[in-house]
Order: sequence, then structure tokens, then C-alpha cells
Amino acid sequence: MGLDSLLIPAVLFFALGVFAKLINSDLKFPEGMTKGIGIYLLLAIGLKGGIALSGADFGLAISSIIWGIILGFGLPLIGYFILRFRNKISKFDAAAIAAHYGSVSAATFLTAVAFLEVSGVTYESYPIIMMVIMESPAIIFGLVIAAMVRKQMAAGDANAAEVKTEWGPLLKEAFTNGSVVVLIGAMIIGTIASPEALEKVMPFTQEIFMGVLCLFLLDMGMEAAKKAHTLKSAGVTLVSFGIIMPLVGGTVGIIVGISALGFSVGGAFLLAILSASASYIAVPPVMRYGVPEANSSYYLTLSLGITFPFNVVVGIPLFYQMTTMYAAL
Amino acid sequence: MGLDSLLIPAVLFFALGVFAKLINSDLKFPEGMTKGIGIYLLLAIGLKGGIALSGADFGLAISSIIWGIILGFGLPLIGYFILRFRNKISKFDAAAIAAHYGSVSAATFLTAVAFLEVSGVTYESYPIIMMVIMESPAIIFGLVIAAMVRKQMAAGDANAAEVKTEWGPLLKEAFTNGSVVVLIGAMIIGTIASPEALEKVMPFTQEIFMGVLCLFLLDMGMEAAKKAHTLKSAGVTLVSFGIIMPLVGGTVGIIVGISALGFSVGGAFLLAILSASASYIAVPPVMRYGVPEANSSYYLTLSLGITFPFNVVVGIPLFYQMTTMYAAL
Amino acid sequence: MGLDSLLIPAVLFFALGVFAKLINSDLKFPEGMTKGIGIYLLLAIGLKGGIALSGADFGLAISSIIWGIILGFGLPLIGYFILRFRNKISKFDAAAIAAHYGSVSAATFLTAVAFLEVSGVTYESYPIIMMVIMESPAIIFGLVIAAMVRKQMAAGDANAAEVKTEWGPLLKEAFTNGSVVVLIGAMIIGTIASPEALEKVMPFTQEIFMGVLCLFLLDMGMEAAKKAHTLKSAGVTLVSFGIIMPLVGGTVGIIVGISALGFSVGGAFLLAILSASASYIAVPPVMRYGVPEANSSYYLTLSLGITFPFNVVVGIPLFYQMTTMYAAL
Amino acid sequence: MSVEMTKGKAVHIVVNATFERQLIKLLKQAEVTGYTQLDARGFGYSGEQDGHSEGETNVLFIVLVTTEKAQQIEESLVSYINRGYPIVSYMTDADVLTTNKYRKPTI
Amino acid sequence: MSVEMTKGKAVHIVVNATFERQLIKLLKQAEVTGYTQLDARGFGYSGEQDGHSEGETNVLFIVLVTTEKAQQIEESLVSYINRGYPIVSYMTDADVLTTNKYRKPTI
Amino acid sequence: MSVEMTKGKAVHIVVNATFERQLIKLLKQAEVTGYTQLDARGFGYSGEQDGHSEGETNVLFIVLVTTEKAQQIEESLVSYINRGYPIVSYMTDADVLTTNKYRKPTI
Ligand SMILES: Nc1ncnc2c1ncn2[C@@H]1O[C@H](COP(=O)(O)O)[C@@H](O)[C@H]1O
Ligand SMILES: Nc1ncnc2c1ncn2[C@@H]1O[C@H](COP(=O)(O)O)[C@@H](O)[C@H]1O
Ligand SMILES: Nc1ncnc2c1ncn2[C@@H]1O[C@H](COP(=O)(O)O)[C@@H](O)[C@H]1O
Ligand code: NA
Ligand code: NA
Ligand code: NA
Repeated sequence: MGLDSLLIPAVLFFALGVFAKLINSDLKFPEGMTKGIGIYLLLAIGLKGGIALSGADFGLAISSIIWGIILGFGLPLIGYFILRFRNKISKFDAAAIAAHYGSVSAATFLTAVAFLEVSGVTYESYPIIMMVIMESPAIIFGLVIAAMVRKQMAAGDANAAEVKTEWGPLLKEAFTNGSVVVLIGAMIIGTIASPEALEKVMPFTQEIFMGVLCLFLLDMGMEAAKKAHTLKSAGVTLVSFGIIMPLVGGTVGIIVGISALGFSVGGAFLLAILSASASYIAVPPVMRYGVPEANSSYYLTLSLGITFPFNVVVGIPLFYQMTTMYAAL
Repeated sequence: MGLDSLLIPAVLFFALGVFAKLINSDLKFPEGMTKGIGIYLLLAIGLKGGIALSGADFGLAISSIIWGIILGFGLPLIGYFILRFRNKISKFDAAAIAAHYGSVSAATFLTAVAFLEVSGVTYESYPIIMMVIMESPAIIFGLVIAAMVRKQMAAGDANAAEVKTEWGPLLKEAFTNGSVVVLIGAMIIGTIASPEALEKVMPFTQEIFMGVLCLFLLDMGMEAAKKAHTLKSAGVTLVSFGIIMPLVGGTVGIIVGISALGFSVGGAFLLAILSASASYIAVPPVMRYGVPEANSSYYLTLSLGITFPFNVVVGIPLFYQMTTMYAAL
Repeated sequence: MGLDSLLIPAVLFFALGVFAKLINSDLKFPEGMTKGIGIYLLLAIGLKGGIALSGADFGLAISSIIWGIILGFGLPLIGYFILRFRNKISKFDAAAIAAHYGSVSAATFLTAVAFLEVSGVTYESYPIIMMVIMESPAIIFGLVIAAMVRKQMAAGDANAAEVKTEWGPLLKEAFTNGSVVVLIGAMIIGTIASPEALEKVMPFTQEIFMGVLCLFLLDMGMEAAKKAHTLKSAGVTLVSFGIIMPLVGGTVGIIVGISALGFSVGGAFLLAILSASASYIAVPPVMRYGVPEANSSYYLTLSLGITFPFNVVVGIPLFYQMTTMYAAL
Repeated sequence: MSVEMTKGKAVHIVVNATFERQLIKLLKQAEVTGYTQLDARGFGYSGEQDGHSEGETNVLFIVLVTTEKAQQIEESLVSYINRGYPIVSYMTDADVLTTNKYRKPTI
Repeated sequence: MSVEMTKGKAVHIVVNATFERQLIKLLKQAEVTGYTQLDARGFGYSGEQDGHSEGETNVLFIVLVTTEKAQQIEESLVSYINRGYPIVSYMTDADVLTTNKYRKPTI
Repeated sequence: MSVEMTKGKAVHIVVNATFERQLIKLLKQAEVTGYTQLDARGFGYSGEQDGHSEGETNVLFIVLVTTEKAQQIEESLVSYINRGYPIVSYMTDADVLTTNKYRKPTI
């Protein structure tokens, strides 16, 4: 099974991207191409979720949302303590990084979906709602912790006024973030739009989807390899966190998926991937602006340079095995 | 029926775009993405028109073209007088704005087409030819009026030489305009290319079309909302013009479509939409360069900020009703 | 048959692009759009080749590769001597230009494929491998010749140290070039990825392919026309080379295809097109950096302004006829 | 005849794209009459900004102002730099073309 | 050894993208030997130019020329500004690297 | 209070995109602490660079440095220009904002 996951074109193109940068190729996507593809992917997955939802069980949807919020706040909290454990990472860095791990990576999720579809495993649509829900809490978490740390420091500081946080605009970010808006908006549209009209958009949002994902992962592979270059500057503590945290998150996801929400193996596996994955599109800009005190070069090195490849290559087959075993208990 | 039009994904994505800007989201399409999608849409609709044309009635095609020219010059003339009526709008502004309303909005037209297809209403291909035809006359109208106003003013002006208009380059604009070239070119290609070869391009130009339109309207929604911000600067006269003119144009379009061209309800409705819609892609750049004396911030505020949303939300269902009733007379 | 080739939408859109620039239209693709489409085309054709390869004959594949290398070095050598024949073109210019003709033009190849598919002619997948192979040798050829010329000149030169070539980085270019990496990478992926997974990417990489190609050729047409403007500066010798070289290359390609590799008419024709075509995406940047002494404005004028249109309009039908006749001998 | 130019400063400010909105606020507070923005990439203390994602994109602002206002703008940036925002700024002398019937730009 | 630089002016011109072709004509008439163009956004009297469509995009031209030619170029812009075109221009002193075997750029 | 600025040079370098990597190497060798890059189009001896393909795109580098380092950078460009690379460079005086707790940028 593990091997199979590596035979998915999307994963292979990710590998190609990594390889391209390793041999220092001049391959480069034009400015904005990846951003554009990213919007398309969110729109398509949102619609897919919405359509599935229109036929979903209301009660289960609600509990999925509640658990999404719990995980969205809980996971970064766990991450924050792991990072602060040996007091080597500054509080600001810990807050900003934890926020990335509380949030999710759509591309990892989509690769996992591709993995399930190729393996012919069915899955519920609830994880898609949870993906939408889990973007925001982690962002709030990071901003709030950072603000608290600031207050703390300001206590013994003369010009405290200067560091006063503007709560409004910061928290707004958590809900008006572009990715969140497209994802949740498309989901709602998928739920309310007339089915026959939705039929007409399927060729664009569903049929060519997996192919577009390949193009996206090719570029992600290049970016991941670029970030990996800056690994040494990150140091052992952070690098190991990039491996440990997804393992912790994934495990939590499996337990919640099977035991709390009673998902099928496919659904619980997807929730594990959501919990294990770290954001590298929605969260970084928010932290850059909201937590300037944190070292921005760490986020992407960790989420894109370590955790993303780890999840795609090791995590997907591993968490699938773990889910199957846990479900069988 | 009215409600239905709002359940078309394309329209819902337009609404999502408006909403995103209202909550001041940081959602933003990468530079050039919308321009690229715009070229695709024109190419696809041109081909569609061309293919349909190859099987169309020559006589009716010719009269459609003639009526397209008449409307192309007639509508901006009406618009110009409405704007100048209370002498509140400068002649240059009136000329530039009127040109936008003489021309057409492809996106409005496409949304109307989507509306018909979802409602299962058939329509002729002639309106597509008219859409191509109606781009140019309005541009010429605006440039000519502006030049005349300039001469008028120059009369009592010392350095008149300075304001001398270079006719050539300006009029050229009306025919070499990028949108016009793609639209008319693709239409010709659709007519002469070998059918089996055209078959092969259909998946790109037809099947994914409606989905791409959703992406386009999402961005248009954001732009429309941005322009709406500048409404107050436009003033009551202009804002009301943005509502009145489409009503006038739409009515004229219905009458011409049913009575003069004998179109079906679907075809006449599309002609109404063409007449009611205002350009916000092809015409603005031409007026910017050709009529620098006009206040450029007005055009888009009107055509994109008021008339486009009005047509999509109110116009489409309204004109459809009106066409049905008029046809029943 | 000749006429038919002109009824392929892709070719007609190329013509439209040329026309747009001739009438000096302001039509312009957004920055990066063509680069993005180019990456897509390479990815799609690479996958297609890979899939076909997985079912190909190993022996024939190997000999195709060997012949690809022979042509890759042989054609530019022929080109170099033709250019230097009357000693009118500087050695650096000759080396740089020859490299373009040793390499290939994917768009020309794809148009030829479209031509075959419309004409219902079958073809082997080996030419696709050869297309990948033929990118690199020509680049090496150009860089090596230029380095030799430099040494030669440096002989009677005081500050020779200055012109010392850094072999490593230059030769690396030949293999790490972005186009080469995507093409060869996608081909490998097409060979090893699981078939059912590949099924899912087909709608994107195969079905919409021909349509996307039309968009690409529309832009290529505009570029070709732009380059043609600078023809006079190129001079008669170069311009005629732009016509003679493809004729020579095409003939060589037919002979190798039929006699050496025993391809069908379709396959040999495609090899003729590869040999006749000149690169205008992969090679120019490499020569710009690697052979700064050459006049960069010549390359694209020749390969894109003369040879590409020549091949699309005259070459495709002509070489097809020649191949049929030669095969019939 | 020769146009006379107004002596002023061209203030250049490089910020991360995520700071763009905030900088525009600051400029409006400083009551500038206009500004020009250019998307940029770059390198500095906070590493490489390759323009791949929004957070890795820079924006270069050029603002034509009087020497006093230039000083004022630079001052308004200091506290943000001290809070950790990657901001680099410099100014050059500029002769601005203001000979036109609108006497614009008002620097 | 140290390269000697040629003293000249760097003329900066911000125009709407729709005026690009026309400005290039003007520069060629002024017989400049070259220019550099950068796509830009901005804000000014004619409102915000967010780069969304061609008409809302600015282009910043930088032209290295002698002081005389700089004056001449600025003059050629005035009548266009007066006709309503959104054009903003300024110049700065520039030491241009011309120590090379082509003695380029000829400013 | 008013911020004090550090006097230095803003070195501008226009190169073809294919030379970008090499120029960055040169700048790192000159030990600059940072640089800003802008994609550009342009015209000059080597014809029009319309930004359509990589080989036809220019990149404008702006580097804030001391006068000495500026000289040194310009010198390092000459041999490349002489070898035929289309490179144009000029420098202007620049007052750099270095009043911040990091005292950056170190020019
Ligand atoms: N010495 C410099 N010269 C020019 N631009 C610089 C310099 N240092 C920094 N920058 C620009 O300012 C941005 C932020 O700088 P930093 O805060 O040092 O990361 C960088 O990404 C560069 O674009
Ligand atoms: N004070 C200023 N500083 C820098 N750029 C300006 C200034 N005023 C205007 N601009 C630029 O010039 C363009 C046209 O200006 P305007 O004609 O005032 O709309 C604007 O979009 C800006 O990009
Ligand atoms: N006089 C000039 N002023 C401003 N930029 C120039 C000038 N000459 C050349 N350039 C820029 O430098 C690039 C290379 O110049 P060249 O080597 O002359 O082709 C051109 O594409 C322009 O972007
Ligand atoms: Na997570
Ligand atoms: Na209209
Ligand atoms: Na060739």
C-alpha cells in the first residue's frame, strides 16, 4: 500500500519538483500561476464538499464542526507546549509555528483523497467541512498567544503603548482570510445551487481536478526543496518538531475520527491527514503580519520543507495503516 | 424564475466575490489571471458562435449585423442625451460613458446564456454575432463625439494645434481592439475549420466553459464591490443612469429582437441583455487613451459597480419576463 | 492535404495571432500566461509519451534514443557549416543559431500531431522520446563551439583569463534546463505511475490538450509576427538560412525515420518535423547566458519569425508528402 | 523654454506584501497626495523573498514628497521596524515635474 | 583601479499602461538610446490604479539621459498632462557606468 | 525628534533575467547585506526586451551600499559588459533609514 501511494501521479510530480531543485534546474512557474491554481483547487474542493453535504446527516455535520473547532484549538496548544518544552524556541516563534500545525494543508488532503480514490476506498464528506473549520481557530490561537506574550513583556516596558495589539483587524484575518472565504463560500454554493446547473461546472471542477493537482504539486515540490535548503538554520529542535508534530496530530485525528465521530476508515484517515498537516498558504501571511516578532523563515521551512513531504511520502501510507488497525480494534 | 437565476453557480460566485470585498477579505486573484480567463472566454464564445453560424441563415445573419450596427450607434446616442439632459455631466464624460453602454459585457451575456441553458430555453446564435458587431460602433461614437467637443472648444482657444486629434490611431482602436480581434477571429475560425478538428477542441472550449466562468465571475464580484466603494464620488445623476440606461437598452433590445428580427424568446432575451449591458473590459482602455479629458474613475464604477450587478441580479430575470410577455402580444 | 493542414484550429489561431500583430492590435497575453501554458503542454506530451512507451519495443526505443543523439549533434553541425559557408556570420552567432536548429520546437511537433490525428494517420510514440533527447545535444554543441572559438581568440589576447569558460554550469544547463526536466520527468511518470491513477489525470492532460494548444499558438502567432519585424536587421543570409535549414533537417529526418528506424509514414513525418524545427523556448535563454558574444536578437527572429511559420504552413504538408513518397520507394 | 521642476524627495520603502495595506494607511495619515507601488523580490536579514507566495513577496513604494514630509514618513516607520517588520527605506533628491495646469503632483 | 562614471539624469515617468505606446514614441523622438519599464500600481489624482485591468495599470519608465535631454523629455510631457493624461515624472542625478568597450549606454 | 539617515548609494543594475543568478553571486561576493529585485522590460543596444520569455525579460536590482562598495560592484560588472552581456548600471545618492534597534540595513 505504502508503495502505491508513491505511484500516484500527483505524488510523483511532487517528487519531480523536488528533484528539479536538487539538480538546481532553472525550472520555474510564472509568477502567480501557483496562486491561481490554489484558488481553483479550493473552489473545486469546496463545491465538492457542498454537494456531498446537501445529502449529509445534519447531526453528524454539527458534531464534525464542533470537533473541528476543538482540534483547531487543541492541536496548536499541544504543538506550543512541545515547542516550548525545552525553552529553546522563543514564545513568539512557538505561537506562530503552532498556528501552522493547527491549521491544515489542502494539498496534503487532496493527495490523500487521490490515494483513497486510487485504492478504491470510500470516505465521508465530513472531513471536508472540518478542513474548512480548522483553518480559523489555529490562526486565532497564534494571534492571541502572541498578544498575551506582548502584554507580558510590555509589563516591564516603558513605551508599552507602542506594542498595543489591534484585536479587530487581527481576528478578522482568521475569518476573512482568502482561502477560508473561497473554501466556505464554494461549499455553501455547492449546497444551494441547482443540481442541473452544477452539472455544467463539473467538467471544470471535478474531471480535470486531479490533473491540475499534479501541476500544483510539481511546483510545491520545487518550493519544498528550496525551503529544505534552509534547514540547518532552523536547528534540530525545530526540524524534529516537523516530524513529531504530524505523528501526534495524525494519531489524535485517527482517534477522534473513529471513536468520537464514528467515521469509516477512509473518513478517519482523512481527518488524520488534516490533523497531521500544516498550513503553508493561508497561515504564513497572517503570522507575518500578526506576529512580526517571530522568525518568518521558520514557518515555511517546517510546514513545506519538512512536514508536507513527510506526510505525502510517509504519513499517507502510515496513517492509512494505523487507521485500519485502530478501526479493527 | 427570478430566484432561479440566482441559483446559477456563476451568479452565486459573483455574489461570493462581492461578499468577500464587503467583509474586506484579502482574497485576490494573481495579476493577469482574470485577463487570461477573459481571453479564454472570448475565444470559446467566438468559436461557439462560428460553429453555430456555419449552419445559420445568411439573410437573417446579415440583418442581425445591420441591426447590431444600428444599436451600436443608437444606444450610446440615447445614453449621451440622457446624461447631458440636465447638463450636469461634462460632454467628455458623457461621450466616454455612453460609449461603454453602447458596447457590451461578455460576462453578462454568458451569465444570461447559462440562465437559458439551466432553464432549458433554446436561443439562436445570431445574438453572438451581434455581440461581436456591437463592440466597435460605440467606441467610434465615443471618440468622434469627444473629437467634436474638442474642436468646439478649440475654436475659442489659442493653442488649438495641440488638441488636434489623430483620427487614424483612434478609429483603428475600434477595430484592432484585442477583444474584438479574438472574438471575431475565433468566430471565423469556428466557421471555416474542419468539424472533426473542432471536435478535438470542444472539451476545452465548451465542456469546462461554465466552470471557468464561475472563476471569472468570482473575481468580477470582487471588482464590482471595489468600484461600488467609489459610488458617492460619482453622484446621484450617474448612479441613477447606471440603472436607467440598462432598462432603456433592454427594452429596445427586446423590441428589436422580437419585432425587427423575429427572434425566439431566448434570442430576443439575449439581445436585450446585450443592449442593457455595458462594457468594462474592451472600452475602458480605449476611452482612457482616446478621451483623457473624461474622468476615468466614472466608467468602471458605473459599468462594473452598478450596471453589471443590476443586470445579473435584476436584469436577467426581469428582461426574460418582459421578453416572454412582449412575445406573447 | 496541404490545405487541410491550414484548417486545423491550432494553425488557424496561429494565423489569427499573426494577423492581430499585422494590424497592430493591442491584443496581449498577460505576463506569464504563455510560460504557464508551455509547462502544461510539456507535462501533457511527456505523460502521453511515457504511457505509450510503457507498451513500446525496448530495442526500437534504444535505437531511437541513439539516433536522437546523432541528429542532436549532427544537425547543428550541418547548420553551423551552412552559416559559416560564406564567412558572413560570426562564429559565435553561427554556434548559437545552429544550436537552436539542432534542438526542437514542441509547438511545431504538436501541430504536426494534430495534423496527423485530423487526417486519421497513425504514428509511433518513439518520436516523442526523440523530442526529449534532442533538446540537450544541440545545447552542448553550441556551448562547446563557442568555448573553442573563445580559446582560439584568447590565444592572441592578453587578459585571456577573463574569458575562461566555466564548463560545469554551462553543460549542466543542457540537462537541468526546465523544459527538459518537465518533459523527461513527465515521461518517466507516465511509464511508472499506476494506470488507473493516470486515468484520472487524462481529462486534464489529454482531453483539453488540443484546445489549450490553440491558445498557445494564438500567442505564438503574435510573437512570430513581432519577430518578423526585425527581419531586415537579420539580413538575407540569415533569413534564407531560416528556410533552407528546415528543408535540410526535414529531409534528413525522413531518411532516418524510414530507412534507419523503419518508422511508419506518421512516425517518420514527425521525426522530419522534429529535425526541421528550431527551438524558441528552451535554447534561447541558454545561449543568452552561455554565448553572450552572439547577437541574441537573431535567434528568435529566425526560429520563431521564420522557421516556425514556415514549418507550420509549408513544412507540415510538404514533409508529409515527401515522407509518403519516400516510404513508397 | 524650459520647464521648472520642484525640488523634493523620492522616498523609497520596501515592505513585505502583507504590510502593504498598513503602509498605505500610514501614507494616507501622512497626507501624501499619491504613491507608486512595484511588486518586488529581494534578500535581507529576514532571508530571501522570492515572490512565490504573498508572504514571500515584497512591494517597493515610491513616494514624492517634501523633505519635511519625507522625514515624517521615515519616522513613522521606525517603530514598525523595531517590532520586527522587514522594512527598508531610503530617500533620494528628486526634481518633480509640476509645471502643468493642475500643478500636480502636490508633493 | 576605479571605474569612472558619467554624470547624467535618471528620468522617471509614471504613466497609465494605455499611454505606454505613445510614451515610447515620445522617447524615440527624443532620441534616447534606451529605457527600462516596470509595471506598477499606484494612487493619485485619478484615483487608485490597482493593476486589475490594462486601464488600471501604471508603467514606470526609467530613462538615463543627459541633463539637457532630460529637460527636453519633461517638456514633451507637459502638454499631455494638460490634456488630462495621468502622468507623473521626476528626475534624479545618476552616475552612469559607461566604462566598457562599447562605451554604452550613450546617455 | 527626527530620524538621522545614513548617507550611501543606491546602485541600480539592469540585467537580462538569464544573468540573474550570476549577478546575485557577484553581489554576495561583494558582501552586500541585501538587495531588491524588480522584473522589468526595456530597450537598448540588444534590442527590445518585452518580457515575453525568460530570455527577453530584464531584472532591475537596487542595492543600498557605501560609496566604496558601490564602486567595487560597478567594477565587477565591467568585464561582463565587455563580454557582451546586456548590463546597464547607475548609482544615485541615497539617505538610508538605519535608525532602528537592529541598525539595519548595514550598507
Ligand atoms: N542593502 C539592501 N539594499 C537593497 N534592498 C534591501 C537591502 N536590504 C534589504 N533590502 C530589501 O528589503 C527587504 C527586507 O529587508 P530585511 O528586513 O533585511 O529582510 C529585502 O527583502 C530586500 O528587498
Ligand atoms: N506623490 C506621488 N508620488 C509617487 N507617485 C505618484 C504621486 N502622485 C501620483 N503618482 C503616480 O502617478 C500615477 C498617476 O498620478 P495621477 O495623475 O495623480 O493619478 C499614480 O497612479 C501614481 O502611480
Ligand atoms: N539609456 C537607458 N536608460 C534606461 N535603461 C536603459 C538604457 N539603456 C539600456 N537600458 C536598459 O538596459 C537593458 C540592456 O541594455 P542594452 O545592453 O543596451 O540592450 C535594456 O533592455 C534596458 O532595460
Ligand atoms: Na493540522
Ligand atoms: Na450595451
Ligand atoms: Na531541429
